[in-house]
Amino acid sequence: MNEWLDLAVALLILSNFMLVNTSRLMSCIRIVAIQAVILSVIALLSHLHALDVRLVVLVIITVALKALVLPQVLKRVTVGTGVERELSPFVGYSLSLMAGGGLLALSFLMSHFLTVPEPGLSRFFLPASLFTIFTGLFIIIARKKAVTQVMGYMAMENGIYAFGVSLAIHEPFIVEISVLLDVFVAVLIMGVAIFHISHEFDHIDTDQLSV
Amino acid sequence: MILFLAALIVLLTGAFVTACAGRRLWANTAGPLFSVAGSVLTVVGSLMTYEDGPWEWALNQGGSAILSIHFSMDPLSAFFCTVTAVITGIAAIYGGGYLKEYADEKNLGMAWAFFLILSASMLAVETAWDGIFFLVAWEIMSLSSFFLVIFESEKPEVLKAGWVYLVATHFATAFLMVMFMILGSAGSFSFGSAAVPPALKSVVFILALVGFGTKAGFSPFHVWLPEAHPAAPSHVSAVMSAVMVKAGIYGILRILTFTGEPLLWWGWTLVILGAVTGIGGVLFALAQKDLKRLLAYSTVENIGIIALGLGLGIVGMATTHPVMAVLGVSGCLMHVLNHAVFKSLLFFGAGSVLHATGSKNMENLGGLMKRMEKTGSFFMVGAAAICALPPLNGFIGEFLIYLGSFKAFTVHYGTQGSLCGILTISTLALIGGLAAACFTRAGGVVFLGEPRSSEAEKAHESNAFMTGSMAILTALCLALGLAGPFTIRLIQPAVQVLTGRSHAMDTVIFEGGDYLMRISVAGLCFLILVLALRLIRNRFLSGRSVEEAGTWDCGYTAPDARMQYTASSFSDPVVTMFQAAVRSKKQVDRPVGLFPESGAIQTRTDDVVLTRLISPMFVLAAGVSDRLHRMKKGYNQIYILYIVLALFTLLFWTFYQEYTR
Amino acid sequence: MNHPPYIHVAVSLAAAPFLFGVINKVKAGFAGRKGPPLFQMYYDIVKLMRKGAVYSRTTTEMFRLSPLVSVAVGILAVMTVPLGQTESLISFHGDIFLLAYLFGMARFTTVLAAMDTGSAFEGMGASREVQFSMLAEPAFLVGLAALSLLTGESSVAGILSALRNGTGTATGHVVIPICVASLFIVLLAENSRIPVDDPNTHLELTMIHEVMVLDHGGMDLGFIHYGSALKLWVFASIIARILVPVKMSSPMLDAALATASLLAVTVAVGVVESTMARLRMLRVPQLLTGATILSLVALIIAMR
Amino acid sequence: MLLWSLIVIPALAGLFCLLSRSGSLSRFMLPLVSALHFILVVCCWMTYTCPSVPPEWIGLDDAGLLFLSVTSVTFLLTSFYAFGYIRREGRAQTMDMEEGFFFKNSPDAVFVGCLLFFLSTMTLVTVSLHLGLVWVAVEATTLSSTPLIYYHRHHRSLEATWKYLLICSVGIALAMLGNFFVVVAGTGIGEHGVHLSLLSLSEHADKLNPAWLKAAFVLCLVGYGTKIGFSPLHTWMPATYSEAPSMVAALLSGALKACAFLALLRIHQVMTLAGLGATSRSLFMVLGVVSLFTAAVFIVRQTDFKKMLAFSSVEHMGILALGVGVGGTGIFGSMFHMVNHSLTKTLLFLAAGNIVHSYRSRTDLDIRGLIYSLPKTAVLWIIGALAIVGVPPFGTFLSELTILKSMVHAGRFGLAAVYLFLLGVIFAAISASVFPMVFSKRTGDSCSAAASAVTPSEEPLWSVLPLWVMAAAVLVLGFYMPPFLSDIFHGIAVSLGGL
Repeated sequence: MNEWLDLAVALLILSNFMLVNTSRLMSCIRIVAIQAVILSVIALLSHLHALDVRLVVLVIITVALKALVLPQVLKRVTVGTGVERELSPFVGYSLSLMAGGGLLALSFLMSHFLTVPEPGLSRFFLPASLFTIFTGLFIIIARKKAVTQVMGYMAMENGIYAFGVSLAIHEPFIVEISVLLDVFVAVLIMGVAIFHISHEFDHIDTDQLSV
Repeated sequence: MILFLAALIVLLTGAFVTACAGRRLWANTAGPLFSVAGSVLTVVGSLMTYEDGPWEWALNQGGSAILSIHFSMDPLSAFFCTVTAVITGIAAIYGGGYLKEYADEKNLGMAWAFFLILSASMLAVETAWDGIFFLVAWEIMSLSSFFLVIFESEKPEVLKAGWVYLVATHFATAFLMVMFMILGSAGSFSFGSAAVPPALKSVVFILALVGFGTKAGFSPFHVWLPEAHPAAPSHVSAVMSAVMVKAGIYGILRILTFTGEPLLWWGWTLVILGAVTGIGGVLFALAQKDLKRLLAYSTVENIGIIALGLGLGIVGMATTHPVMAVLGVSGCLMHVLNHAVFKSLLFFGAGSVLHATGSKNMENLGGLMKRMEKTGSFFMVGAAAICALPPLNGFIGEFLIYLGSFKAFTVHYGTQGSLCGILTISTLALIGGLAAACFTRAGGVVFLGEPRSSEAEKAHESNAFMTGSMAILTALCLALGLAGPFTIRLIQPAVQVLTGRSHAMDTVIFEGGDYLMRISVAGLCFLILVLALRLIRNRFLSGRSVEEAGTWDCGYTAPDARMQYTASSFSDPVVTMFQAAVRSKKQVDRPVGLFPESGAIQTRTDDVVLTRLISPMFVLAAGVSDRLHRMKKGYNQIYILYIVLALFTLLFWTFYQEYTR
Repeated sequence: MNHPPYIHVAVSLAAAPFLFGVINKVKAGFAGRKGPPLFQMYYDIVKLMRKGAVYSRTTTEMFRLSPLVSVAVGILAVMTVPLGQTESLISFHGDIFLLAYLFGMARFTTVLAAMDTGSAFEGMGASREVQFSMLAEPAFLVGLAALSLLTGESSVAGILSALRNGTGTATGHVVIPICVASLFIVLLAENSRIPVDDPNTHLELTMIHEVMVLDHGGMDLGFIHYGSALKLWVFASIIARILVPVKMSSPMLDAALATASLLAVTVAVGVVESTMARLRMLRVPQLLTGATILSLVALIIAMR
Repeated sequence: MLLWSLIVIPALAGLFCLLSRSGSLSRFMLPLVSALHFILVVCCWMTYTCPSVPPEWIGLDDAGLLFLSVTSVTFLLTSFYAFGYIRREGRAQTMDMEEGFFFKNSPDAVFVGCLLFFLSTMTLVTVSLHLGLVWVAVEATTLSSTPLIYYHRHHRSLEATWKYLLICSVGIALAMLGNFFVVVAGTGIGEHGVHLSLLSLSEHADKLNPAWLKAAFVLCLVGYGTKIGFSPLHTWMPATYSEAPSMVAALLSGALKACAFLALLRIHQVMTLAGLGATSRSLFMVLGVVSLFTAAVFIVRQTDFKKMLAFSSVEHMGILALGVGVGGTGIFGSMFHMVNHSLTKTLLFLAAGNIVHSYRSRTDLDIRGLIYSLPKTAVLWIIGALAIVGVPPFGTFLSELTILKSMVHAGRFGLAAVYLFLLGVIFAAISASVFPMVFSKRTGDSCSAAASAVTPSEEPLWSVLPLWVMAAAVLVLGFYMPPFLSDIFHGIAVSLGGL
């Protein structure tokens, strides 16, 4: 079982590198959606010994939202704004890859300080989820388009969600609901905002939004 | 006690009433009335404290409140309250006349409200018996005076001056805050339980020196004084210069009662500070062209003299030389009183001149004695008093300080006292000479000779309120000068608060009273002699020809007002001597060619501390700040990067601490 | 047996103008002239007292006040300084300051009176006067402080009688000469003598005191002359008493010695005036500062 | 029951407004609901006893009650102002003051609805005793306030909205992660680990894993700190505050920041109970000093006075953090300061609203002679400015002094010196900008032609009365602290291990 888990974690890490390396917005959306699926798999695999209905339902909802609904919303936004690529990001793609490597190292370093009390987990899980969070933050920082930033935000939420659903699942359900709800609402509102921005500015480069 | 509290209530009620009155005309009558009523009550109340002994009164002590309104009046407070009340009362009368012409354009009700609040807060500062209450009263005092300073706020320079004042006083208060927090280490801020940890004794002293010294105007913290005092309306300048800066002196004295036995170097610090302040103040006064600015610098000078006296007293205390201690502190307090009287007189005079001619620039004035005889005469008396000339009051305080320094030359108290005495004597003598130069210049250029401008020519005497209040002060100058033996007994209890009561002290006070009595006799003799000589001359001249003619002036046929010595040329030799310190700027347009059209020379003396030290610092800070402003580009990406960096830094810091522990 | 102090005061008041005669005689002697009579000043004053008055239209009461103040100050000053073995009329600890500041008062009114005329010359004189007196005052006070430290007294009479009784003679032989030198310079400056000022010239650009009283005439000028005479008398008698503190066996001898020493000081003034040139105006501050330094040195030596 | 109605009533009213789409009806809803909310809060005070065993999810403790009251009072006073404001500005086409284009405002119903939701979510923050719920509530405040910022529909305000949304979302996500870390820290304790309720956390505080808990605290500090506006996390504030309508800025600054601070205090409380108080306090101090420094730097020569107010908020949040960080009486001072700051800053923003309305400018150089044109606002503006820089006789002085006292008594003289110095710089900068605004006379060259063309309008009662109430409150707090307040400050200080 552990091999599968490790594999899923490795896939998660790889998906992050792909996210960092992709300029096409559609691909980004797809990667974020795939990440959500991988996360759900990890969550299920790590709690396989004590699977309960609540977790399963949660995972199903997650997949539905994160992998289907939200990407659809973002796709529509992207199409509506008419932007396909992130052409001149703040940090170039090869440099982004290197930075991704650095972030991965940082994640491992950090997880060195924190011992995971959950026994069933892959030992790579903590760094992987931290790495996902960092990648999300990195994308927000390194990209210019508002849509890309929203995707970065989603990747970050993915990481947090991964962490939560695997390590904090024994909390009453409010936590999961909140994750889903808030991600949902936040992304929705951001989407609406992006529509307005594109309407006002004819482009969605946020670096033009300077005071 | 009742009277004092009643006075505060009267003043605050007055503030409320006049604030409500706003622009209505009667505000300008109500203000002075309330102020005078408050002053009378305070004076009577304070003098009764001398009789009945100290009292204490607290409104909400020990409750849940942070601020406990807690008054106490001992002789030291009573002394300062008396001075404050007398001067504010007289200033209010003057102000009633002075503000009349502003009635159309200004909200006089608010001006009076702030004046009354200022009076009340000064009294509160001088009687506060709780650290936090003291600070609150202190800041209200600063704030209300700030609003008075910016009375003519439509002038940019007035607003600037007000700002300099506000900032200076705020930074000073920061020191006081820390000081009172240390005093309150025991838990309660009540002065009754104020205890200074021995290790922090000197820290407290330094904090007090900076904090209170800024208000008092010790160099180099005096920078606000020559800005704010000229900007304010003259009755306010008088109150600020004459009594508000003394609140700083009061503060230092009060703190000294908590710190226990003072250390020798405190005294030295005060003496040296006093010397620097005194000489610096008078030098800059000498170089000014603006009459009120001159007076403001002269306040700095007199604060220097007060500090000299106090420093002498502390050296006396620290070397257990009771005579020196008592004389030094008495001189300090005596000069506090005297300076309050003559400085307000001088500011009133300057105010009347401003009122009559619209100018404070001495180079535009002259010949006012003929046009404003009363103001001129009163100003001359004030000028003589501030030069410490007998038989006027200025002499008394300086005499006590001189005497203290001479008494320091007693061999068995060691060389420290003697050195201190030498420094004090030389400084005081130099200050005396410079002050004489400064005030003959002020009086002579402004009031004597021929008018230097058409405004000065058209000047007119001020109204009765203004001249009346000046007359009262002039009379006080003379009375205090002759009543030395009486006043030294009056301040004796206040001195005892600091020096403690001892046999030596009684002797000193007794002897001092005796000397002062002789001075009074000599002063009376002097007056009688002058009067007698005058009678003789009149008698002789009565039968002879008394003619009027032009000034002879070595036979000049057509003397002109422009040929007179100007203020700048009068002070030029002295200023040039001290150029290294004063840094007066001269701008000379020399006449060129064979038949030159015209030439000009202008001098200008800015405050050295302000222009050389503080302004550059502010410019530097603004530059750094501007550069940092540019860091803010407005990219969301960068902002989020800040967040991430902050996160990592804090995480790293937290765990690094863990690691190293 | 002492005679009462008011006799001394009366003598001083009467004899003061005589000193000017002495100085002028000495100067004339040096120049090989006969010189004015010893009592010339008396004649001058009497003559002036008989005249009417002319006042400038520019002037005010201030102008009229200043001569009176000079005389009043002179009289009071005479009262504080003893002659011979007598007590002075006004004597208490710290009367030195009263003395110094009374002269200050006189100077104050004189300067203001000069400015009252609105004349450029008199303004210039006033300006110089305040500058030099500012420098002379520390020299005077510190010099007296040195003596006070030496004797442990702080009144003029007290210091002088202590010197006479031989108190503090340990360093006296060093301190007293230095003090006298310093005070002598102060005397020259305060009484507008050469090398600080020249009482005789009427070249406006070089004068100090004389130029300030240019516009005074008649009785006022008489008062001013008399006031200056009293001032010179006071300074000279202080220096004389410091120089010759010897106590003789009889009061008569004592008075004679005092008078002799007083005359000696006066003659010294005359000698200085005859043998020195007036200093350049820019040099005067140096001289006066030098006097202050002398006083300080005396004070520091007296501390040991 | 009372608490639920506090949350539900505004929410329902907000929903009603959104559905009704009626501008006038919504307008009247606003003061009505806020007054009702205030009355209910007063009822809470009446019935309040500090719970010995706090409820799991929703309940009131000392801190909650205090912050709830602050929120309610601020909102009540602002709502009266907003009532007049909306009626005046409404749907009219307005010319932009900087670039001169025309724009419209949000529909009244939407605006009021969001305001009421905002109230409801803030109430939820204050009454939650569960870290997860607190988090949800804080996130909800972000979401409900976003449309408020976008009231003026033009590109700059949109930009500010986007900035607010993005930065706060990132922050809040970090706070979420922090919450998960707390859960992980409690894993393995008892049967099911520790729940996120304060009750459960405080029961097992000593067994929590310190490393995870510390990391959790840092995450929450950064997360909620973004919302509170600690520097360098404050970056959304200047733009947002200057573009949002003044009353929204007032609410964000006066109420929302306090709420977010409460969220942080909850976790600090857990840290204290877990014996890690020293760590969290030192972190508070670091952020406090940095915030003060940043504020000082950016307030100096700030020409936009609404941005100046924004940075002043950064400063005051720094002061709060310092107070909590130093501990002891500092916590007492911090709470006191929070109350003072909320009142004062709301006052200032509302006064700034009046000024902006009359002068159509936010640049202080354009605004001269307020005392002649808007005398009432001018006086309030001065009072507010004096109070915000901590001058007696206002409450801020006493609270800042209390914090100073705690520093001195803790022997942190260096910190005290830095604190006083930076406060002094800020004082100098704010006074340099405020007094010329009020007192200078207009001269032709110092202000743009557009600004001098505007004739200042009269000041209706609604635009000054709420401000007078706040001014009076701050003034009274400078002289007298009601015992109930000091008791509650004391209670909070005790619960945070201060006294």
